[in-house]
Amino acid sequence: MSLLELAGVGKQFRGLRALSDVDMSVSEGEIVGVIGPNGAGKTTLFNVICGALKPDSGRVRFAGDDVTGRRPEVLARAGMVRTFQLMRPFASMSVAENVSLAAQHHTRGAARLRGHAMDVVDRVGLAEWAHRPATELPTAGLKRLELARALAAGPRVLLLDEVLAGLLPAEREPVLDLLAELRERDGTTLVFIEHIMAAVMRLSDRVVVLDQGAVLATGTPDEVTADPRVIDAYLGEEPTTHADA
Amino acid sequence: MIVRKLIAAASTGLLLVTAGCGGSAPSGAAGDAAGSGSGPVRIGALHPVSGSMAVDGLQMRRGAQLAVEKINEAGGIASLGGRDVQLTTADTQGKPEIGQSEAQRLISGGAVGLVGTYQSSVSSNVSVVAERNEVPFVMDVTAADEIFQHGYRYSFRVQPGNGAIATSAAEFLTKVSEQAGKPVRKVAIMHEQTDFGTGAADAFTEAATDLGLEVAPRISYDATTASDFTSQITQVKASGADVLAVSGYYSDSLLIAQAINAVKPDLDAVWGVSNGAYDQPKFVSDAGPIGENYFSTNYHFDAQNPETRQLREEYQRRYGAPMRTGAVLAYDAVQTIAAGVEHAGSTDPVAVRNAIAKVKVDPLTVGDGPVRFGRDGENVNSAAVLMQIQNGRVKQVYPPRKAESDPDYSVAW
Amino acid sequence: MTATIDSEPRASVNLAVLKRAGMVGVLVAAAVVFALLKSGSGIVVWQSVVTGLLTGGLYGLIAMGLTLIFGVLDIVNFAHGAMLAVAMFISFGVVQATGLHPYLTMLVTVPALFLVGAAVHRGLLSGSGGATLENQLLITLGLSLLLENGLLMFFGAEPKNVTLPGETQFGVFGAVVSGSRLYAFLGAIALGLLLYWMLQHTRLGTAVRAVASNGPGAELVGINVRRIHTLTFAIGAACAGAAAALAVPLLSVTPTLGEQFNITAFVVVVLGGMGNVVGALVGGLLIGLVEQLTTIYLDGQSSLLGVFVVFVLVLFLRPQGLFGRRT
Amino acid sequence: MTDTATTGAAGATRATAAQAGTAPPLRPQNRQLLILAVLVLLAIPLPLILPPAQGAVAVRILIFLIMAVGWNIMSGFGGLFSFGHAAYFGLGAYTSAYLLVEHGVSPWVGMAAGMAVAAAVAMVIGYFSFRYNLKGAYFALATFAFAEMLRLVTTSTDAVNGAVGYQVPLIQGSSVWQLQFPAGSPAYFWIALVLAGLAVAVSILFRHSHAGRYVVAIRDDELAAASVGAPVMRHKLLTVALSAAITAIAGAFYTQYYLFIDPQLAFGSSVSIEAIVTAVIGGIGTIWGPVVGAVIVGSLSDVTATLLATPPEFLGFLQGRSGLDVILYAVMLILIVRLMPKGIFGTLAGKISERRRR
Repeated sequence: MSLLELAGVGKQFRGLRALSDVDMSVSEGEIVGVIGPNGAGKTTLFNVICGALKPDSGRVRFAGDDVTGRRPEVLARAGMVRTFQLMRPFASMSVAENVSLAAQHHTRGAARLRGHAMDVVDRVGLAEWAHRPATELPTAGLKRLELARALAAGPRVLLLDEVLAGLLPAEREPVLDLLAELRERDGTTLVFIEHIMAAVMRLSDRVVVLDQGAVLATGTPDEVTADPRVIDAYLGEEPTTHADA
Repeated sequence: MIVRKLIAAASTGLLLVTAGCGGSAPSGAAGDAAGSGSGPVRIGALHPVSGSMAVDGLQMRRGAQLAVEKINEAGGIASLGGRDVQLTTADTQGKPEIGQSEAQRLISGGAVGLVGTYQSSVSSNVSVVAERNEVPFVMDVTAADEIFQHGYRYSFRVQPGNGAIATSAAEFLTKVSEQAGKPVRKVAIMHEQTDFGTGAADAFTEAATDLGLEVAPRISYDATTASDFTSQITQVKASGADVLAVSGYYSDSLLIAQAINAVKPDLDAVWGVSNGAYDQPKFVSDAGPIGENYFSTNYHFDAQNPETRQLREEYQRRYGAPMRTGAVLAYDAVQTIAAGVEHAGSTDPVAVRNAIAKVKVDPLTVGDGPVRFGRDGENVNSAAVLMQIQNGRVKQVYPPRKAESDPDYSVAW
Repeated sequence: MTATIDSEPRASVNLAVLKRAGMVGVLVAAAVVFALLKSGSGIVVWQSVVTGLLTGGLYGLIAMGLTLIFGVLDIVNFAHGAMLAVAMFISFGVVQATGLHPYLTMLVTVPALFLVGAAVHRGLLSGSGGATLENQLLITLGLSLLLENGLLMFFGAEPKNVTLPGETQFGVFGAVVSGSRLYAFLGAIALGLLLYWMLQHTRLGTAVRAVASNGPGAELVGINVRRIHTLTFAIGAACAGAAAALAVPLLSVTPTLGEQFNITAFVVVVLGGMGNVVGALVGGLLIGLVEQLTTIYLDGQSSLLGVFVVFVLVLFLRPQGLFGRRT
Repeated sequence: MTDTATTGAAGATRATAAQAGTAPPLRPQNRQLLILAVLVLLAIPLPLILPPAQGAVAVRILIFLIMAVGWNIMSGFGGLFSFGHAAYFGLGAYTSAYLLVEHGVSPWVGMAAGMAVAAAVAMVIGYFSFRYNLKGAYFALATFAFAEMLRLVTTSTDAVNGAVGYQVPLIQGSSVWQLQFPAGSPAYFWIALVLAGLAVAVSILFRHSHAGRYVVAIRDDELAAASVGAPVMRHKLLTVALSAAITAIAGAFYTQYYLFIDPQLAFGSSVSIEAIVTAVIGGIGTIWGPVVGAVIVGSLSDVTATLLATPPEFLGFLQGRSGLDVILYAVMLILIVRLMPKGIFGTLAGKISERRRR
């Protein structure tokens, strides 16, 4: 049974059709990559799934419930957690506070909460920064903080919006390992938007290609990269397979 | 470590409190001689000498000061072996809470009685302080009548209250209009909507109705925001009223005069009731010819009394401005307290209060006799007088024994 | 399948505005009819409408400078009323000292307020300290307290009055209009048109509009944004200067007179759509009417109450103003 | 607008402690509560030391303090900039005065009722403002409009005595239940001190509670907070309700202390401005900012009044002038916003923590 299911989802902004008739299905424990050229509607898709935007048409189902138009916090508490492409830390808080905030809806007791937050901080490799103001983090650190905060929220499905962008190649490896481990150890379902094709190829069970707000192709990584429509959509430019695209 | 730092910061804060408070120590330091057998007898004067009422407040403070000087020139308090009287002053800033704390300060400084405060809301607060400290409080200017409904024993008032003035205004209106052969039948009234204007309008309406007049329309307005009264005056014109009564503050009353001049309603007279403008020399100069023949019923300095004239000349000479009625009332209020001390032969505030309740003092403001207080603390002989602007001067015109000239029951347009 | 941008043609925008203007017109007409039923006197209602429109012109006049500042700089200038009061004191002082015709004091108040505005912007509001909206609000609030109490300290609170030489009355189908109010009204319209023309047809105006719609973009095409901001703030303040000279014969000049106009001006700005000069004028007229009709509808209530009710409704339902577009 | 500084300091302390392997230091809320307790204890003897007129100033400071703490919860922690806190102050004042004068209800009950009424009204205003997504200046103007509407309506409503307002009836002797004591009694100060202490304690506990952290997170980034499960609407409403209830305490106590209230005193815009200025001068969004601000603003008018009554020679021209206190605090407000946007306390705390880290 699919954990997350979109049927006929559409969204317009002042005449700009950002999403049209998107169907998509993600099974429990699956890792799905979402790719597409800039402006294809990937982030809008996430916003609609997570409740930040209401779709104009279509339904979103999560764990069997119709959750279309539910508020983001309700979905987050149900286990649908996302990260932001442009990092949005809570500027007045330290790294650890950012993380523990995300965990506080499912963890009781100050000591346990702090322990849990420190574990997550440690897991993403930010232990040294734990008590520094989040705004002092460099870009790579902020990316990890996004991830840490999402992890702390207790995700069933994790929607990751370009978690690798802005990271040096050497910094990407541990993140990719962590994501793989998430599924292995915690059984978390992952949906991730990514431009770096090597990562998509390596992690994804399945890839969804968006173009101009619509699903262009779905399939295994190898299938979609071979699909001529996908190649066309990237303006004939073959999606890079090099890690440093 | 950080705890210690913060505690240090906190104690600095406390020091600041003490320093801040210490700042005003000189004003409270005079309290030692409170009520004792030597030194001058202190009378506290509370007026708004800063803020939007500062001009009147300063006038009143000076009026009180002139009274004190007069008493001392005449040899001080005879029953206390000629002890001098001293005025201790305080600025209410026109704010009730400041008035309250300043009243407290004057009392702890040894004041045997208080005068003030020009504004009803401040007087309300000060009357409470006076009651709780058992120190007499003689109000010079305070319009609101509510203060005298609490049964306070230590509150007195020299001026006629809002209701009393409005009642007189209705009486004068019927008499003057009958004399002129144009008996009034229907009066329109405009009033500002706070307690001052509403109270006056209520009392006026009641008295006029009792005298058989029809009061309509009755129009209230917000004096702080109104900037044009043309529609209201048009409404008055359309109603066919003979007379327009106006109970307002200065600026709004001036705007009403301008609107009357524009609309030119078919009236026999414009009738100020406790009006803040129509008996003021400033109105005469601001409004010019359009204010001519306006009537106003209000408390007023007694223009017929030679002593009052002398006092006002003295004021004019010293301060270069005409003395307003409020200042003359402050003068009367100080005289009243001084008479109380004289009568009591003591500076014990309670004794002074009991003496004040019995004294008779000839006022320099218009009254039906000496200042004498009833059980409720109101001056039983307080009286309002009708004034009219005639040839660019404010003149007393009614009742006849106080009249400087005859009323001219007409309008100038 | 393809994503498209509806390039809303100009005509349809104008049509929408016309439609909305029509709706407002119907609402106003209905309100007037109800007032007529309530008061029962045609002449009273007619006078109320005339007075409302004239007073409304004054509100629009004061709000124009505010809306310009609000629209271009995104600053809620709480000191606008206080600056108006400063200008009125200047006007009063000049009339007292030189006996100049009150309207001619504009020659002094406009440049004076222009300089005050420029100085306030350069000194207090530009740069990082004046960056956030809250900070700007607090700074202009502080400034208004400073100006008002400065006036109070040096000139006292006694109301001061200026009379217009040769004041006359006009009859308008039975309603009465005093000359000074009519001139102020006409002055408001003239000033509105002047500002509109300046914004639409001068290089400065074009730059101001560019900065208003896209600051960083304007910077890229070589516009000195900070300079435009200062100029706009100064022009906005100068509008208060012009308004003061036109209004000085109508009002008693006191240090706190700005307060009563400040809040009304904000209502007008929000109603007309921020940054919309013509909207401010129309909004002013509407608020003038609302005030007058409130006194007919709600006997014994302050006319300001109706203004606030309209304000809250507009804030909730059309925060972009009657003639603005939701962004 | 942030309190990075304080949390930064806390973090630094924790880190050093962890490195040194010593016992964990106090949690921030316990440390702050401890400081509060010390401050309250230090303040207890004040009314016995100060001359009576200054005792009145001290009570005024405490009233300012409660107001500013209330405002700070909504506008500092919550980032919802209120320009109309007079509404809640006034509702507290009027509810308690109405119940006392018309129905003889104890001011304590009146205070509780006032808190409830203020909280309810705040939630209604808040609900509509959030529902219609009013932000920044628009939100500020809306709160202002509601406070002004309350002032206008009370002014013309006879059921609450219109413009006359209420005078609290005097009783013989003193009574804690009636919250009335002889003039100048230190009991007023002590009761205000307890109320102010409670208000600060609530603000400390709230700031460090789950709800309080959500509120701060929502202020920092509403969508990000929602995305990790922070219930946005509920917490915004909670914040405005708590803020209004605390402000209402100040209003109810004001009525009992000054024994008089009218629409202008209760709902006038100067009340809102006093709440804002106090918190901003001290340090917006910090626990101690309102405390520092209240001490400064509260004593300022007394100092300037003295200065104006008996000015030193070089200030002789100031005699009898008014408005100096407001001018001073307006200048202070502008300078602080320009130069130390975290307020006096926030900036000092930031400096200290910076030095510690180095």
